[in-house]
Amino acid sequence: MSTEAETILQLENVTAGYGRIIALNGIDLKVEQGAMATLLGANGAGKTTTLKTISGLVRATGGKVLFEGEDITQTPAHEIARRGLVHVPEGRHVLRGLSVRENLELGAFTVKDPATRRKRMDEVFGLFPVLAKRQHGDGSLLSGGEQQMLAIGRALMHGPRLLLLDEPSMGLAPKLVIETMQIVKRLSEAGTTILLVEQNARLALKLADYGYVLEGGHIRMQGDAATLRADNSIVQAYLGE
Amino acid sequence: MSNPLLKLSGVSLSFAGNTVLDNVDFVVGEGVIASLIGPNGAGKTSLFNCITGFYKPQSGSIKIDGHELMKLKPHRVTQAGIARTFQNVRLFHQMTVLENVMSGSHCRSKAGAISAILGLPSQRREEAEIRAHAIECLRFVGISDEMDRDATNLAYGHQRRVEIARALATRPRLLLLDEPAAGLNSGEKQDLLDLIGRIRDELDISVLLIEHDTGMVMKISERISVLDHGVMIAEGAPKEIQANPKVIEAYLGQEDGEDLL
Amino acid sequence: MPTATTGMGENLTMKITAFLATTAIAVALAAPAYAEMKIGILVPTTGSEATYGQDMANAVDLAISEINAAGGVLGEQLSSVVGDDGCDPQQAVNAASKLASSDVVGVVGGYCSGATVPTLKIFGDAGLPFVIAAANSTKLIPANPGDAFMINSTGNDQVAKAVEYFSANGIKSLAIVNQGDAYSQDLADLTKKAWEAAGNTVPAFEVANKGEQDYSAIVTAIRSANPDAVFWTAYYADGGLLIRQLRQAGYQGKIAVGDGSNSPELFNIAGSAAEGVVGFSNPTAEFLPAAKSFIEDYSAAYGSAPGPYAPLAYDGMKLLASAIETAGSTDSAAIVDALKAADYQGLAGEITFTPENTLARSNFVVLQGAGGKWTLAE
Amino acid sequence: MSVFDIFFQQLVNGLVLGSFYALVALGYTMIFGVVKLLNFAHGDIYMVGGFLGFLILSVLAPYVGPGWTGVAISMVVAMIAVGFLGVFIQRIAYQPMLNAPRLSILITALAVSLVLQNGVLTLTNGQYQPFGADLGFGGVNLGFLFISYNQMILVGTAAALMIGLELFVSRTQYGRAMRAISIDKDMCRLMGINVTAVIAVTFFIGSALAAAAGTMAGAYYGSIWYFMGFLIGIKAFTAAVIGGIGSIPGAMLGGLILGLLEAFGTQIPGIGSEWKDVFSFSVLILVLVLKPTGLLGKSEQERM
Repeated sequence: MSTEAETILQLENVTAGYGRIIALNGIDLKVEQGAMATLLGANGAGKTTTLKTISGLVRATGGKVLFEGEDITQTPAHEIARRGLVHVPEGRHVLRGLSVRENLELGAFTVKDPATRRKRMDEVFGLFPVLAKRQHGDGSLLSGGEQQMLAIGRALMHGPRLLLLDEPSMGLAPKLVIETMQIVKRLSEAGTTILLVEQNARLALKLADYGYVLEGGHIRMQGDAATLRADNSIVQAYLGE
Repeated sequence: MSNPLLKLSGVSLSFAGNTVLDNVDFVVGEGVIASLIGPNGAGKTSLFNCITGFYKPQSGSIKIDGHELMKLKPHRVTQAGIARTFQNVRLFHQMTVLENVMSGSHCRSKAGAISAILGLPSQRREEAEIRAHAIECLRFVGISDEMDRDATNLAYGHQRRVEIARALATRPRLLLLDEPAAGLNSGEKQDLLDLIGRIRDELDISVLLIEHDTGMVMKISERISVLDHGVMIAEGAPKEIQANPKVIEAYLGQEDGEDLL
Repeated sequence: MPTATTGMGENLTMKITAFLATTAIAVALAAPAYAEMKIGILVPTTGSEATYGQDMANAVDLAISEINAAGGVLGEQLSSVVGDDGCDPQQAVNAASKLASSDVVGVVGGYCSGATVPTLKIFGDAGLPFVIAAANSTKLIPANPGDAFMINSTGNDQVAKAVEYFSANGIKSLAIVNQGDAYSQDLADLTKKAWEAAGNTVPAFEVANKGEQDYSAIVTAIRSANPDAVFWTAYYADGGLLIRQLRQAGYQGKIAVGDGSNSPELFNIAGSAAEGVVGFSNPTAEFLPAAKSFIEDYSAAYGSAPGPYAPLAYDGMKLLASAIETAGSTDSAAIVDALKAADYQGLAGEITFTPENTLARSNFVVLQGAGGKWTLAE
Repeated sequence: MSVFDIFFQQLVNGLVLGSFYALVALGYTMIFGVVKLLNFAHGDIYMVGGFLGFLILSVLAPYVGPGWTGVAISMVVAMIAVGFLGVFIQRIAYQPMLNAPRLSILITALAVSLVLQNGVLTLTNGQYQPFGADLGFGGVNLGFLFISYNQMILVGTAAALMIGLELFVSRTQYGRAMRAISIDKDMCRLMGINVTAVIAVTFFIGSALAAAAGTMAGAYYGSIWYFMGFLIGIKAFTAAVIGGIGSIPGAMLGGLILGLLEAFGTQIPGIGSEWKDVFSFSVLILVLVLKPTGLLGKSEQERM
C-alpha cells in the first residue's frame, strides 16, 4: 500500500478501544524511515493507546496498521517486536528481580546470534556507562533516570527498525528530562527511526521532524515540527477552546 | 463571588516521603460549577480523596459550611453533604438500577438496624420514602425507564448516570464528579453538560469536577483551579486560565533547557 | 424366582404359578407368602471392599444351591437377598433395616467390623439370627444382643495365636505397628497387652498414617529400638511398603503381619523383602484340606478362585441351614437356640460357640512367605 | 542406635523425603509464577507420572531388567510424556480461563485433579499397583548410619534435576523469559517473547519434574495408587509456600526444609509418626502468620 518507499509505518483510519469505551476514532499517521515523529495531546487524547495499537498490545477494532508495507493489524505483539518494531512503554517496566544485564539480555530475546548480542550489549554500555557499572544489580533498584536508560537500552538490544517511545521523561526531575531528551536526540541522529509520545510538547517539537496533535481520539493538527511549534492554536488542544 | 461552601486551607498530603499535595488552598463557592484540572499525576484525585475522607492529610483544614471534615470518616463526610462519583464506574453488581440508587439514601436513614430487622412501621414508611426519592433521582437523570434492570448491564453512558443518581440520592450540597466524561462519545458528553447544569440550577447543588476533556471544562465551568505536581498554580475564570502562562507551561512543558538540545 | 424344579412335577409347578398369579394382589398388599425361605446376605458389594463382599455372597449362594439341590430346608427352597453395607456404618444400617423388613429367616455375612457393629441392634430388635462370617473385632461381642454368632475367630484368638507363635520362636522384644483404625489398633493394643502380660517387652509401638508412602520415621524408630520382631497389624497395601522399607534400611529381625495383610498382593508390593514374613490368617480355602471340592465347585461356578472369607461364608450358610432343620421351624427364637447348641463340622473346622456366641476354638493358621506366595507354616 | 545415630539417619530420611517434596514443589511454584494459578492438579500429575513410569518399565523390564537402568529410562520417557500432558492440560483447561476470575480457574484446577484421579481410579479399580522395580537392598553401612544406594541415587538424581533447572532458569534466554513473564507479561510481549510458548514450556518442565518424582517414588517405595498424589500435592504446596511461592530456589529450600522437619519432628519424644502431617501443616500456618511471603519470596508491595 505504501506509495513512498521511505514510509516505515502507516496507520489508516485506525480505531480502537477498551470494552465499551472508544479510545481511537480513526487515526491516520505516517512515520518516515530515519525520521522522528512525535505524538502530542492532552491526557486521555489517545497517545498511549495509539502506540499500544501499533505494537499489538491493543487490538485495532478497525483500520489498518502497516509496518514496512506489511499489514500487522492482527499480528501478535511478540511477532511485531520480532520484526523490529520495538515499543518502550510508559513507566519503563524494568523487570524487578532480574539484574540490569538480564534485563538487557531479554531485550535481545529475538536475537539468536550470541556475537550480535555481545556487540549490542557493548554498544548499550557505551551509550549508558552507568548501566555497565551496575550490570549485576537488580534493575528495579536503579534510580528513575537510570531505569529509563535501561528501558531504552533494552529496546536497543533488539536492533530496532522503529522505536516507539512513550513518555520517556515522565516522572523525572527537570534536569533528567533534558538528559533523557538528549539521549533521544542522539539515537535519532544515529539513524534510528522514532515515534515519540511526550508530555513536554515544546521539547518534543524541538527534536522531532514531524508532529501530530491528538484530541479525543482524533488527529486534530499535524505538520512540520517547526510549523507546529510556531502555531499558538496547539494550546487549544490542551486547554480547550 | 458567592459564599464559600467548601474551603480547603493549607492541605498537605504525602505518602512515604513523596509529597502529593503541597499546602493546597482551595475554595468552591455556593451554587457554583467549578473544575479542577491539571496534568497527569498532579494530585487531583488525591485531593478528592482528602475531601471525602478516604485519605487523611498530614496538615491543613477542610471545611464545608464552616464544619471541619478532616477528622471524619467517609460516611460522615457524605452525611455532611458531600457526594462523589468515581473515575471508573463503581456500581454494585447484581443489584438493579433502583437498588443501587436506593443504597445512596441509606446514609440518611434514621431507622436503626433493630427496627429494620423487625420491620417496624416506622421503618417501612421510611423504606417507601427512600424508594420514592430514588425513583425521583432516576427520573431527574433521565433513566427511570431502566430502574429494574441489572445496573451493570446498562450502556456505559447510562451507568454513569446511575452513579450520579446514586450520589444525588444522598441529598448532597456539593457533588464531586471524577472524570464524568471519560469514555463518553460527543453526544453523551453534551447530555452530561446539560445534566450538570440542571443539577446546579434545579437542585441547587454545587458541582466540582475533575475532567481531562478541557474543551468541556471550559464550556461548563464558572471557576477553574489548576493543580500541578501537588501545587495549586492558578485559579480563575476559563478565559483567564487559558491565557495563564503558568498553566500553559504545566501542560505543554517549560522552555528552560530547550537550548541544550 | 428360582426355577429349579428338581423333584417337582410339571403339574405342581403349574399349580404354584397359578397360585402366585391369583394371589398377586395379596402379595402386593400384605407380607409375601412365598413357598420358599429367604436368607439375607449382608456384605459390601460396592466400595473399597467390594471384592471380598461379592466373594462372600458368591459362597453363600453356592451353599444355597447345594442345599436346594439336596431338597432344601424343611422341604422348602432357599433364596437369597443381598444387602450392600458398602463397608460403611451408615449404609450398613440402611441395608440391615431393609433386610430385616423383607421377611428373611436369618442373615449371613458381616465383613467390615465397623459396618457390622451398628447392624447388631437392628437384627436383634427383629429377633433375626445373624451368622457373622468374617467380621471379628472384639467390639462386636459386647454389642451382640444374643442372636448373632461369630464363626470367625475374634481378634483375641489371633492375639493368642501370635503370642504363642512369637514365644515359641524365641522372640523377647516385639515392635508393633498399626494404622490407627479400629481394626488394626484393636489388634495392636490387645497384642501389646497380652505380650507384656507374658513377661516380654514392646520397645516400639508406632502408628502409621493411612496412604502414606514414606515410612522412614517408623523404620528409624524400629531400628533404634532394635526389636527381635516387628508385627504389622493393618492391611497389606501399606504393610508391603513398610516391609520393603524395613529391609531396605537393613532391618534383619523377624517380620509378622496380621490377617489384614494375608493377601497374595503383599508379595507384589514388598517383592523379595516379603520372603520369610510370617502371617496369621483366618482359614482360607487353599490351606484347608477339607475345602478341596469347595474350591473346584466355586471356581466352576464363578470362574475364579474363592477369596479368603469364602469358606467361612459358605460354612455360615450351611450352619444356619442346619440350625433351621434342627429347630424344625422358621421361628427365630428356635433357630437362635439351635445355633447356641450347634456343633457343626465346617470347611474351616469345628464350630461350637462360647456363652458369648463366639467361636470356642481358634481357627487361625500361621503362614509364611516363600517363593513369592503364602505357604502353611505349621 | 544412639540419639546421634538417629539424628544422622533422620537427616538422610529427611533428604530423601525432601527431594520428592522439592521436585513437586518446583512445578507448583513455577506454574504459579507464570500464570498465578495454584495448580491443585499438580499432585495428580505426579501420580500419573508414577503410573506412566510403571507402564514403561513393564514394557522395558524384559529387555533391560527392573533395576535402576530400566527405572532411569522409564523416568525419562515418563517425564517427556507427562510434560506434554501438562502442556495439553494447560491448553484445554487453563488457557481458556486465563482472564476468568481467580476462583473459577482454581475450581478448574480442582476439576482437573478429579478427572486425573478418577481416570486412574477407573483404570486400576482403585487397587494398589506394585511398581515392579527391583532395586536391591545394598547400601553403605557407616556403623552409626546406613545409607542405601537407592537413597543416594534418588537424592543425586533430584539434585541433578534441580541444578539443571537452576542453570536453565538463570543462564538461558528461555529461563530468563520465564522469570520475566512472572513479573510483567505485556513487557515480555513487547520484547518479542512469545508468552504462550513460554507458559507451555513452564508447564512442560513443571510436569516433567513431577513425573520424575512420581516414577522415582514408585520405584523406591514399591507401589503406586490413584490417590498417591493427594497428600504430596498438599505437602508440595506447603513446601512452595514455606520457600516463598513463585520462587524457584524457595521451592527447593522449602521442600528440603519440610522433609527434614517431618523427619525430625516425628522423633520428638511424645510425638509419634502419626503426627507428621499435623506437624508440617502447623509449620505452614506458622510461616503464613510470621512471614507470609515465605523464606525467599519477595513481597509484592502495592504501588501508589
